[in-house]
Amino acid sequence: MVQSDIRPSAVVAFSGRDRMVQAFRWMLLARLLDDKFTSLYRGGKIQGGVFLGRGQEALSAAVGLSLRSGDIFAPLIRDAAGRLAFGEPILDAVRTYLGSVLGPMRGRDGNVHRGRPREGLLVMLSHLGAMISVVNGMLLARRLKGQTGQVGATCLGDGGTSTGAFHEGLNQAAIEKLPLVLVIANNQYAYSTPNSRQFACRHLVDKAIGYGVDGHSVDGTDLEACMKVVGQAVSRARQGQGPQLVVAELLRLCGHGEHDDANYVSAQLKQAPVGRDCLKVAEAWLREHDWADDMALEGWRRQALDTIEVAVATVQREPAPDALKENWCTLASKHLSEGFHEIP
Amino acid sequence: MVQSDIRPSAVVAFSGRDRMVQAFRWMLLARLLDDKFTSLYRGGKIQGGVFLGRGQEALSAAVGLSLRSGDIFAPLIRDAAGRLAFGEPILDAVRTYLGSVLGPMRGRDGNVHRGRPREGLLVMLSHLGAMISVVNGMLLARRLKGQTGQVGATCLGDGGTSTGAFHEGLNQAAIEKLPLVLVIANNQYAYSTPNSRQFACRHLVDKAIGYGVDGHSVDGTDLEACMKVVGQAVSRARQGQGPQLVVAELLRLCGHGEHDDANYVSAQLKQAPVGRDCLKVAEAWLREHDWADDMALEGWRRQALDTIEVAVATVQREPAPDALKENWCTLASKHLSEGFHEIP
Amino acid sequence: MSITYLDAIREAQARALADDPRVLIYGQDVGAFGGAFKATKNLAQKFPGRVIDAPVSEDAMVGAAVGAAIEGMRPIIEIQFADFSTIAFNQIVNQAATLFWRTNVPCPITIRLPSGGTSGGGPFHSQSLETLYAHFPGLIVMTPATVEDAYSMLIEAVAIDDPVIFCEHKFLYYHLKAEKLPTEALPTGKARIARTGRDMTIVTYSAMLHEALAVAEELAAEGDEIEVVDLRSVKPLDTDTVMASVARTGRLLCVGESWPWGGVTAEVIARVASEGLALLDAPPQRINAKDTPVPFHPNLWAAHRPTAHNIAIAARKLLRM
Amino acid sequence: MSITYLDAIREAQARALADDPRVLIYGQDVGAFGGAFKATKNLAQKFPGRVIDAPVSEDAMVGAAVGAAIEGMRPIIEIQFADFSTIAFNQIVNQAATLFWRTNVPCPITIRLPSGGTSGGGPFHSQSLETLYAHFPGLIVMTPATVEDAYSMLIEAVAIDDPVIFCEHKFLYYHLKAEKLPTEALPTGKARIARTGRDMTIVTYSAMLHEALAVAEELAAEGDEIEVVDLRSVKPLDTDTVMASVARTGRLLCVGESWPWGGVTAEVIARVASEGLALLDAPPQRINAKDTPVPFHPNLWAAHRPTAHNIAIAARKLLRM
Ligand SMILES: Cc1ncc(C[n+]2csc(CCOP(=O)(O)OP(=O)(O)O)c2C)c(N)n1
Ligand SMILES: Cc1ncc(C[n+]2csc(CCOP(=O)(O)OP(=O)(O)O)c2C)c(N)n1
Ligand SMILES: [Mg+2]
Ligand SMILES: [Mg+2]
Repeated sequence: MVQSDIRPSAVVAFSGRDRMVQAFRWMLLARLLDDKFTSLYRGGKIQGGVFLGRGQEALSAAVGLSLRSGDIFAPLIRDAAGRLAFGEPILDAVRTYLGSVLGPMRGRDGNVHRGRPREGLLVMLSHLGAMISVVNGMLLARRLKGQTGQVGATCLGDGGTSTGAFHEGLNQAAIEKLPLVLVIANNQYAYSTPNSRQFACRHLVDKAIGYGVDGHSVDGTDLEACMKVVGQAVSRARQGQGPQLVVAELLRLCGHGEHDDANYVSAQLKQAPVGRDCLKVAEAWLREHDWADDMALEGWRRQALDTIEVAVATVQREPAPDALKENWCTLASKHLSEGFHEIP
Repeated sequence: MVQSDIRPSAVVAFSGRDRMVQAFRWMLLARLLDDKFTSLYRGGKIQGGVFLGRGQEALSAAVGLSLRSGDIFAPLIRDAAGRLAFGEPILDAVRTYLGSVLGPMRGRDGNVHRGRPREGLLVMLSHLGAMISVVNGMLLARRLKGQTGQVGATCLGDGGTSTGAFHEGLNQAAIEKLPLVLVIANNQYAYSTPNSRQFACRHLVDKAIGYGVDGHSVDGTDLEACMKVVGQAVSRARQGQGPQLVVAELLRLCGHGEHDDANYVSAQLKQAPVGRDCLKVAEAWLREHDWADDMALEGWRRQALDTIEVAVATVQREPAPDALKENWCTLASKHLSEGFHEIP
Repeated sequence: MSITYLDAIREAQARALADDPRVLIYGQDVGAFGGAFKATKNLAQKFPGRVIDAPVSEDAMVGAAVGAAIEGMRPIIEIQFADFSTIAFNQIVNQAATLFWRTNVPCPITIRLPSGGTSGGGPFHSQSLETLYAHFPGLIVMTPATVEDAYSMLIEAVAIDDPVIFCEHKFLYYHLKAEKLPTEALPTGKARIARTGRDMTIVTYSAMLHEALAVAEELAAEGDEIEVVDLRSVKPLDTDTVMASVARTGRLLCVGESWPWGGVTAEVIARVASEGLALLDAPPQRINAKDTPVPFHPNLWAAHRPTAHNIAIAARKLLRM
Repeated sequence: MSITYLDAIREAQARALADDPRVLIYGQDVGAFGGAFKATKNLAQKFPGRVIDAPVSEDAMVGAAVGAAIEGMRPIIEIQFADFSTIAFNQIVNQAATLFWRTNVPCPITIRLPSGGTSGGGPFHSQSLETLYAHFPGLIVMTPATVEDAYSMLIEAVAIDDPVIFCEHKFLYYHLKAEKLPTEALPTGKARIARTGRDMTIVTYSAMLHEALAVAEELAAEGDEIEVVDLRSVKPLDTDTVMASVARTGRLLCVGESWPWGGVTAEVIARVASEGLALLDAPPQRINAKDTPVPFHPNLWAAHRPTAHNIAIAARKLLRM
C-alpha cells in the first residue's frame, strides 16, 4: 500500500482552501440534486429507478475534482457529485432522468445511464465491472497515439469487486501499466448483501497486491482524506506508476434505489464512524478551518438550489422523445440496417 | 502465506517412502502414456489435439495422491499424472483419446475432456476457469447434505488466472469457506504468452491475500516439495481452514499441444532451476534416499510400458462410435426433445 | 384472495422447497431480503440454510448450480434481471446445457430470468432472451404467460432432469392476477389454445399473450374470430398444436417481444412453412420488437414492443390477404 | 502462387494495418507467435506495437476494443476459437452492439471468430455462433465462404463503423485456395449467386457453400439445375437476392451448419414465407446441424453437420415435391 510518499506541499495542493470549498459545493449540489430526484420520483415524475449517492459524495467529488479536462471518467450509479465535479452539465442529469429528448441519451437510456464518451465521460453499462476494460482500451489507444499525461478513473462498489469483469479489467490494466484509477466505494452492502457475503479478505484494498498495483485506503466519510488519497492516486497514475486501486470505507445513507427502505442496514454500522454523513463532516471541517460560516454555507445552498430549480424548470418544458421521429436504427452504417418489413 | 505449521510427523506422512515411490510411479506412467499419445498422434491415430503434462507430473501426481476416495478432482489438460493417481482408469484416457465408444465420453468428447463426475472426477470444459465454481457447488451441496471431511481440488494454469471465472470462483469459495484446493501450475507460459503479459503481481500466490485464503507456493519441479505442500494444503482444507491456493513454479517441457514446437520458450528459462525435469529430479531424489535403484527403476518402467501397451492394444480393438446408433439427444428428458423433422 | 404472477412464482418455490429436500435457491439478495422483486420473500426464514445469498458473480452462481446438480441437488438460480444472464452465458450454454450429453449425469437446474420490458426499464433491464437459450442444444426454455402457468411450470421446471431457463415476465408480476393456484396443468411442451377462433391463428407467448387476447376481443366485435395459441415453452415448441390451429384457420400471425432476427416467430413460421405450407391461405406474418435495444423512455418503449394496437393492424391486414 | 483462405485473412489484416494507422490487433498469442492459427504471422514484426498479446481475458479484450474504438481506433480482436466468445458475450452484445445507439459514438471493432466444425474439434472448438450475434441488434455478422470474400470482407469489416462479427470457418483455412487476391468485391449485405440454376434454390453460407455446390454439381448430372446463393453476411441478410432466386426456381432449401432452432435457415424461410409465399412451388426446407453439441469423433461429427450427402437427399426430395 502506498500512503506516505507525498510531500506536505502536495497535501496542500490536494486539499487547499479553494479545492476543499469547491469539493464541498459539488457535494452539496449533488446531495440537493439527489433530493430533488427523490421528490420528483415520489411525485411520479420519473420513470424507472432513482439511484442516490447519499453518503458517498465526498469520495465521488474527490474523484471528479482530481481529474482534469482530457482525462477519462467512467462513473457509476452513486456518482452524481463526481460527475458534476468532472464537468457533466447538470442539465444532462436532469434531462436523462426526466426523459427529455434533448438530453445526451435522447430518451433511449435513462437515469444514471448517461455521459458523453467523446468528452471522456463514459456511459455506464448496468453490468457491474464492464466499464473498467473500456477505460483501459481508451488509455491504451491514447498511448498508441502518443497522448500522455492523461488518466482514466472509474468507480465501482463492493459488490462490483466480485465480478469477473473487475478481475479481468484490473489485471489487464496492470499488465499494460495503464494510468487507471479504480475507485471502490465500499458502502458495506451490495443492495441488501453485506460485505460478509461478498468477499472474505480482511480489507478490499488487500486485492491490490494480487494485481501488482498500488493500493490506497481511505475513510470515505472524510472529504479531506478523500481529496488527499484520491488526489495522490491520480497523480501517481499520471506520473506513470500504473494502475491505482483506491478503497474507501463508507455507508450508503439511503436505499439501494429510492424504492428500497434499506431496513437491512445494521444499526451498529449506522452508529459507527463509517456511518457518518460525509456532507456534515465536511461542513464541520470547513467551519473548523474557518473556511465556511453560516452565511457562506447558506449562500452555497441557495445557489445550488437555484441551479437545480432552473435546470428542472428548463427540462420540464422540453419535449419528450417522439416514437415517430425516432429513426429506429441501431447501426452507424444506416445503409446496412435490415428493414424488417413488419406489417404495421 | 502458510508454510510452516506442519509438524515433522506430518512431513513424513506426506512424503514417506511409500508415498514418494507411489507418486514417482504415477509420474512415470503419465510421462510414458503422454509419450505414447505423442507417437500415436504422429502416426495419425489421434483426431484433434494432444496435450501433454511433461514437466508438470510432480505437481499433478501430488494433487491426485493427496486426495482420497470421496474427494472431488477437476483436472486440467496437463494432469495425466494426477488423474491416474486419483484413480482414473488408464483405459479412460486411452479410450477418450482414441475415440472408443466404450470410453466414458463415448466419442462425444475427446482427448483431455474426460471424467466420471459421479465418482468425483469432473470433465473439464475447455473454457479456462469454468470448473472452479462447479467444484464449489459440489462442496456446497455436500455441506448441505451434511457430508463433511471431503475436499475438492482443481488445477489451472498461469493463463487461467486471468479469467473472470477464476476470480468469481475463488471468491465464491472464500465466502463460503469451502474446502477447495486450487492448484496453479505456473509453467511460465500460456500457449506462447509469457507471464509478463499475463499478470503483474510479483508472484501468483500474492493473489491469495486478496481473497482471504491461504496461499502456498512450491517448486513444482521438486516432487518431495509438491507432496508436502499440496498435502498440507489438502489437509488444511479438510480440517475446515477454507480454500487453499497452491502455486507451483515449473516449466512446460513440451509444446502447448503436440502441434507446437514451443520455440518461443526462452533458453534462459530452460537452463534455470524452473526448467528442470521433475521426473529426473524425483528419480535422483529416490536414488539419493536409496529408495530406488537401477533395477527398481527399470522394473517400474517396464510395468508402466506394459500397462500402456495393454491398454492401447485393448482399445484399438474396440469399436468407434456409430452415428446410426447415436441417439442424438441432448436432454436427459428424452420426451422433451424436439424432433427437428429434417429431411434426410 | 387474489394471487399475482409474482406470488405464484414465490409459492411454486415454497412448494418445491417444502416437497423436495434437494431443492435450494441461490441468487443475489434472495435470502433474508427476499429478492429484488420479492420472489423469495420469507423463504430463507422458512427454509433455513437453503436460500442462499450470492455475490455479484453470475458465472460462478450458475457454475455452482451445476456442481450442486451433479451432487443430486435441484438448485434454482435467480438472476436479478434476465439481462445479467449474459455474464453467466458460458456456464449456461456450455457447462449446464452439455453436461448430460457429455457425461450422462443429468443437470436439473432451474435458472429464473426476470425478463421482458417494463416502462422505464431501459436497454439493460428489459431484455427477452429466450431465443438465445432456445438456440443452444440442451436447454428447456419456458415462457409462462399466466399466473397458473407461472406456478405449475416452475414446479415442473424444478422437477425436470435438464436445465430449464425460466423466463418470467416482469410486466406480468403485479398486473396479472388469479383467484387460486392451479391443481393441474398441461405438461411442458404442450401449447394451449388460449382462445378458439376460425379465421386466423395468433401464436405467441409470455406477456404478448395478453396483447393478442385483447386483439382477439377487439376483432371479435368486427366479426373476425381469432384463435390464440400460447406456446408456454418455446423449447420444446409444440409444432403440432400450432399446425392443427393453422389447419383450422389458414392464417398465421406470430407475435414475440424479442428481437426479430431468428426469434421465436421466425422458428414458428419456418416450421409451419416447411411442414404445413398447404395449410396456409395467406403468407404467415410476424411481429416482434424493433431491431434496436429496448429504449428507456415510455414513448419509445411503447413503440418498440408489439402492442395490441399494431397487432390488430397486422391482423386486420392478414385477414384481408 | 496459391492463396489459402487463412492467407487471405492474414493479408487482409496486413493491408488494413498498412493502410490505416488506426487499426490494431489484440488477442491471445497474436503477437510474436502469430496466433493459434497463424492468422497474424509476422504482423507484430511488421507493425511494431500494433499487434498486441492479450491475457486469457476475453471479456476485457472486447471491452478494451470498445474503449479503443471510442478513441477513434479500429481494433481487430482475435478470439482464439469462436466458442470462447461466450466469455466476452456481455461486452459484445451489450457494450459494443449498443454503443452507437446509446451515445452516438460509433464502435468500429471487428471480432474475428474462428468458427465451425473440424474433425476432432469437439464440442468447445467447433461452434458456429452466427445466430447468437445476428439476433442482437447492433452487430454486423459476416460469414465468408471463399478466399476472395475472406479477404475483401475482412477489409470491409475493419472499415465499417459498426461492430462486425467476422465468422471465419476453420474448415476452410487450409483447404480453400485461390490464385490471387481480389481487387473488387460485392458490398456487405449483398448475397452472391454462386451458381445459377432454374429448378431449385439452395441458400447457404460459409463452409456449407461448398457442400451445396457439390450437390449442385451432382444433381446437374441428373439433369436438375440448382441455383446456389451464398449469403456472405447473415446480418444484414440479403432478402432481395434470395427472393429473386426463389422467384426463378420456385423451390427453396436452406442449409446452415449452426443448430436448427432459430438459426439462419429459420430466418431465411420466415422471410421468404412472409414476403414471397406465392413464389413457392413446394414447401421451403432446411438442413442444419443436429440439435446436440458438436461431437468430437469423426464418425459422429460427419453425421452431425450437413454434408453434400444429406443435402443431396433433401434436394432430390424437394425437387419431386
Ligand atoms: C453483473 C451484474 N449483476 C447484477 C446486477 C444487479 N445489481 C445492480 S446494483 C447491485 C448491487 C451493487 O452493489 P455494489 O457494487 O456494492 O454497489 P452499491 O449499489 O452498493 O453502490 C446489483 C447486484 C448488476 N447491475 N450487474
Ligand atoms: C476462456 C478461454 N480462452 C481461451 C482459451 C484457449 N486456450 C487454451 S489453452 C490456453 C493457454 C492456457 O495457458 P495456461 O492457463 O497457462 O495453461 P497451460 O497451457 O500453460 O498449462 C488458451 C489461451 C481457453 N481454453 N479458454
Ligand atoms: Mg455496495
Ligand atoms: Mg501456463
